[in-house]
Amino acid sequence: MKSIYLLVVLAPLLGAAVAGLAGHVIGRNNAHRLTVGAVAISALLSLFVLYQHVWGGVGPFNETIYRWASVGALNFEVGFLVDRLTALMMVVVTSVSLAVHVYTIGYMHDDPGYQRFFSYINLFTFSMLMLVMANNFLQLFFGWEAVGLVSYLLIGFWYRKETAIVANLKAFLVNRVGDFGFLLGIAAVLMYYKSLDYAEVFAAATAAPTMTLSIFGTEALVATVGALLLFIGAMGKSAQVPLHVWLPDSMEGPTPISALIHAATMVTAGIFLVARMSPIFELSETALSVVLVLGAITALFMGLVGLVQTDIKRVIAYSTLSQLGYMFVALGASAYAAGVFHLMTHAFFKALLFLGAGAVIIALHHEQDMRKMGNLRRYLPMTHITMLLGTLALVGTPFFSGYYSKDVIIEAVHAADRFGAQFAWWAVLLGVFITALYSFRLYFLVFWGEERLDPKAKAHITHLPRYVLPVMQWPLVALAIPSVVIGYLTIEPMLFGDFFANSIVVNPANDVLAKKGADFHGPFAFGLHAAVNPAFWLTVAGAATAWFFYIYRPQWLPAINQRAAGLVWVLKHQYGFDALYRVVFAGGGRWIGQALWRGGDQRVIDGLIVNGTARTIGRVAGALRGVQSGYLYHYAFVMIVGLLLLLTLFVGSWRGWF
Amino acid sequence: MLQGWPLLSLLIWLPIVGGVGVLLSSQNNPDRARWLGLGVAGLVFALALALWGGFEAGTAGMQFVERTAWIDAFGIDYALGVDGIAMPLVVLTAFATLLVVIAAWEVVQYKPAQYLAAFLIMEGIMIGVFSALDAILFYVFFEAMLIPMFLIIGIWGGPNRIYATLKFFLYTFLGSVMMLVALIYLRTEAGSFAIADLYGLNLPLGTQTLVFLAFLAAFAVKVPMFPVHTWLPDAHVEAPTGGSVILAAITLKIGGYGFLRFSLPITPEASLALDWLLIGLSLIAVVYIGLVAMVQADLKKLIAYSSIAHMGFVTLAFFLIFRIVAGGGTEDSALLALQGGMVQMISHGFVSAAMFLCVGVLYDRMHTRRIADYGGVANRMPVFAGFFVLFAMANAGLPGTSGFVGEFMVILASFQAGFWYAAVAGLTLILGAAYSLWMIKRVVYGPVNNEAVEALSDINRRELVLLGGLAAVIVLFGVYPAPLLDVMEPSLNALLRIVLATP
Amino acid sequence: MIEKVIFYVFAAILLGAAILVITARNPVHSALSLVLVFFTSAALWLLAEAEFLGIALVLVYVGAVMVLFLFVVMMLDINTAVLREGFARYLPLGALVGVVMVLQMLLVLGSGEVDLAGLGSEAAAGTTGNNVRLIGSVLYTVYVYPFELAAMVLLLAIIAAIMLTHRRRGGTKHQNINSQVRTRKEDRLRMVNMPSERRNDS
Amino acid sequence: MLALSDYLVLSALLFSIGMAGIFLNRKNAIVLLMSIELILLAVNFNFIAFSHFLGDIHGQVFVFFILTVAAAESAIGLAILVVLFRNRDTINVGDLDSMKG
Repeated sequence: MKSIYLLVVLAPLLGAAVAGLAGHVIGRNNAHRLTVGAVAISALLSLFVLYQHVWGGVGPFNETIYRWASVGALNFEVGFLVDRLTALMMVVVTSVSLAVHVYTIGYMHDDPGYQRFFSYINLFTFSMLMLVMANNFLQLFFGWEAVGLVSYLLIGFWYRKETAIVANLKAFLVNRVGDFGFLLGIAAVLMYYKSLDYAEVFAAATAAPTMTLSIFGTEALVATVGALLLFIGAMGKSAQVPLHVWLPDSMEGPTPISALIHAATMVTAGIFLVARMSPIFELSETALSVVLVLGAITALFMGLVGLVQTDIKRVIAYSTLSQLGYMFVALGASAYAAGVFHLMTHAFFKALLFLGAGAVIIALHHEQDMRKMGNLRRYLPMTHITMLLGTLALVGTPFFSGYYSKDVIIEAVHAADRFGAQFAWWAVLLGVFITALYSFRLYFLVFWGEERLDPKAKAHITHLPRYVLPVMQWPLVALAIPSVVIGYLTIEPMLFGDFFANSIVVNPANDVLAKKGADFHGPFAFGLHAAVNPAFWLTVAGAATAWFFYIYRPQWLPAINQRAAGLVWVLKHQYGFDALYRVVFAGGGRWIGQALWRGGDQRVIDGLIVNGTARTIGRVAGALRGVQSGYLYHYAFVMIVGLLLLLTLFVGSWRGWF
Repeated sequence: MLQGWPLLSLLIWLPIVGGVGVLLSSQNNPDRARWLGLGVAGLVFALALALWGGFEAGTAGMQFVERTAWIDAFGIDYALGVDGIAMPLVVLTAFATLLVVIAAWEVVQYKPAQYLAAFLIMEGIMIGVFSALDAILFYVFFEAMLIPMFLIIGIWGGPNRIYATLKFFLYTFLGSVMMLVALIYLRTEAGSFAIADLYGLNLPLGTQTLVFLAFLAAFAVKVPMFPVHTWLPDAHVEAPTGGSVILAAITLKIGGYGFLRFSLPITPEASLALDWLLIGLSLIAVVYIGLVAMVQADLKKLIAYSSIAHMGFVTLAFFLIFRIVAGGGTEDSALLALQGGMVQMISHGFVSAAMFLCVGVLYDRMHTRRIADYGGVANRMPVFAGFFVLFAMANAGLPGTSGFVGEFMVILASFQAGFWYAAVAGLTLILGAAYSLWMIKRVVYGPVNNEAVEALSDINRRELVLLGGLAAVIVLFGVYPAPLLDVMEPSLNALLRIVLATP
Repeated sequence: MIEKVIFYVFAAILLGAAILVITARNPVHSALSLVLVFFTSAALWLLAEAEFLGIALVLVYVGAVMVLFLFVVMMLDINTAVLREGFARYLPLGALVGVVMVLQMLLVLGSGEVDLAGLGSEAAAGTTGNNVRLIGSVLYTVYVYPFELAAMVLLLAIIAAIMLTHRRRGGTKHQNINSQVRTRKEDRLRMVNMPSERRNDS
Repeated sequence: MLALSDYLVLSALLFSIGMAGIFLNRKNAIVLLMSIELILLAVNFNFIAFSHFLGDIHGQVFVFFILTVAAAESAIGLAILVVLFRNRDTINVGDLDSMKG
């Protein structure tokens, strides 16, 4: 099995290296054939691995590949830990990546940086796989930052666009703030659990659950401090509330990477981290409460912002933020399996929505503003159907995968009795209404209603280059299928079976899913159960409101906007986070830097001390020059006075005065 | 197997004689000077690799030891030897000088023979500094090193090079004179100038503090540590590309090496007593200089300040070991700190050399170092942009590059000493990324800023070899640093025994 | 008793001449009064039975130094008017220094540590008798090196004085042996190859 | 009879006259040299007086040396004066300040 794992990881790396370094040599077609082939190999092997792990009875694989470095007894390795959780993540990552690779052939068709783009998304797949398959904190951190690097390169792919290079700098720095906490978490783990290897760390953690450390003057659980620090890293990478500002801006990058990185895979790294670190998180109530509350806040408030966005990609970006909030709520409620399950389903339908949006954008010749769209179902039938399916899955219509994963989370939170669970339940419940509202708002604005197309866009959409669309349509279909059925098929084994038995540890006290499992009678029954489930009715209400305002009575919209101007303004400015960070941190940092440089280095150290001494020496020397007057009698006089002083000194000491 | 050879003397005197040879033989024939210079630098690098090859990783003691009487009257002898700490730095010196000789091929038109000779002689002297086992021999090389650098900056430097080079010389010289006083005092205590005899003197704390402060004066200026760092940006701005590379890659390391070789083992109690001062200054260096680096408008000044911040990490690592052991950390984590410091020094040698070469490439084409004059370089120089982004990332400490290894280890170890040490040190992750990538955004990315950028041509084969070689080394050490660490471990362990044994 | 009278007479003359030296308007007068000072002090020295030194003083100083002084004064036509002003400006300061000096001396002498009286008024035994032999016996035994040194000092003074003031008269031809020795063949000889003329009758 | 104190008082007065000489006419170099001669003479007086009253001949030997040195000194002083006069054609100390710092 080890060679398979190595091949899964190294194929994309090789593809990236060849496409990146020898891109121009092998030409565009070879480049995309090579890279797509590489990811295809990884995807197939991942499926094989998943098959082996679930049905083939293969146990978890935990071996080191090579010794990175060793210091005394501490050794840092690069190794793989492949169990069911990893296998699932491998399949999700590689399959979405494959869909995006195929889709990019069409999307980036006439882009000069074609090979470079393929090499980057291959490199991304490699980094994500390294992150997911890591068996120790060092390699996890390597994958963590490598993914951040590739997202930086991809957001800034069109580096001529000023907004893109601002966005990618912001993305990298905010991720780095998260990594700052993450690294401190790793340092804490190393110090108190004496190792970086997962197995040893988890063993040490469970062996000493009540170990405490003194920090900020108070005694705190090691597990809590470690978990919270690691969670800061997760917040940075998965864009939770305080560190979420970079995700909406990352829409500056090409749409495929928005789908791949900023919807399906990279942003889910945080959830994967918390799920993987479940043994540590389970030990500290406070950490789980923090995760729960922050997730709920993100889910609710970011969804709201999605209501007022006019750029199609930003709406979906805020929807991603909100769904990520859902996943963290699940994790916070100790329903790790539900979180990962939602991660999987979300990866498919969110990627589908993004790729659909990309198709619309390409069709309208790079038009992203929804106000200039409408009634596109006539021109893009295939995209329309697939995006409809994606929207239905997202809002949680029964029997679609979204319904299964989201509703389980809502009920899990409802059953959890942790601090903040009640608040989270309300937030998540309201979130369902808002999700339905903005999803269908997007759907109606883009595909229904009267046409608001520019003449140029209209001309472009009517006679599209025939080869572009098919290569983009197929991935949409490929993603639509799992968006619909995967929930139905896999809810039974994954949530209530023993799928995650060996990889996620939940202590029985707060195993919410076990309670839920009691009254779960198969996916079909759960689907029917929707009728009595409040979430379903909220979804219907949200859809109805959207239909009412955007199809039935669009003319009332300006009045509503006018009356709720205050709320709309707040939402439009994302509660002021962006401005706050820009002014306080960026501006403040620069201002302090300037002050320290001007004041500190130039005026104090250089001016006062270095050149200062030079000047004073010059002045003193100038003064002393006066003594050499050139007149003989002055010198004579000084000599005599000197003689006199010596004489008095001598006589004085002789007479005992001194 | 090479133990028999006087390899170290060869490594010292071959470049010096070679330098003089270049000086004499080809003053009016630049090509001959360049090829001869390249030959000597290449040969020395080969010998350095032989040194690495023949170096047994297992033992902590000095290897390739040579000892002959020099000035009998005062008991000073010409003693050379390298251990795990010094050997990598010697190889780094040889490698950096080879880079500089290649980098100066077409670029230096004004008196190339003297230029190359100065660097070769400086190379010999620097290798001498690292391999000297006798305190006075160390001091002689320590001072002699200033002269070639003084000339390099003074002659081939930028507009107000005189101010910069004078400041550099006086600053360093003032510091090192105090060291001479301390060395002579130690001679009276230990009876001989050999460094090994100076260890384990356990002088009373009072005198130890004085000796420590004297060494601190010399090495703090060299590192440079926070309050005495202002000479470095000026020196870098005015130095030619080659000068900057050597200044950043090697001269700063001598400060760190000095702390390891002299301050810690000879005055352990004083180091313990004053470690709060050193840690404070290092943390200030990391944060204060990080912020200052962010607002620089001159490319070289920005990289110079980033070097100070990185070296702040090194001194932090070296002086945290007492608090790590006191803070409940094991001996291994103290070793982790020392290893982190050493790796940070060596990796900074590669990364800052690469960054300065990149700035040199830009400067040779655009003759300006102001960031505002650049913008959208990637459009015209894609290959160069790739390298520059890689080196900026290494400068910000991206895993997979050598920049990360040192920082990672130091932060892990400093957590053992206390949460706040690691927290403040960790800020470098954010600040490092901030100033490196903001500079990249303004220089490399964005639309083509002006017609000068429009006219840029991508890097030629020679520059490709340079940057490619450095990129390979940086990635290699980032992905697989084990060989470097294993070589240094025994010597650092022995040093730890000496330093921690006393309190 | 008679000695005291002689001593006071000579002392008075001595002090008067000394004052005249520094206050004389004309440098020649001050030079001559200095000669008088030397004569009176020689007399006093004889009184203190230091005959050799008294005579030496007269010979050395009056004979040589004062002649030199007069020679210099005569030769250089110094306008003494300029030299006089600024006389009074420094007087108070000078007086102050003088007073402090005298105070010091009185302090030392008056302190009783040095019992001047005890030193006695009698001529001690050691210096009576043939003064020259006494000086000679000590001079050439104990003080041989200083004596040689003194000779050296004098030689040096002579050479220095000559070197400083000696001027070579312009316009005279003289050999510079040094450069003559160092000339080389090339300086003097130049080989020129000229084509040999053809005899016009061939 | 003559007492040592008489000699000492005399030499003290002579010495202070010499000092005053230096002080008072600062401009005239020649008088300066003469004042120095006076001071040296006063010193010799002391030597002679002590040698005579203490019965120790060494004092007088010293006077002998002082004489030689004084002669040499005044010779060179005058030579300098002559050279000075020849170049600057003045010996007024006030004009000679070219060595000003």
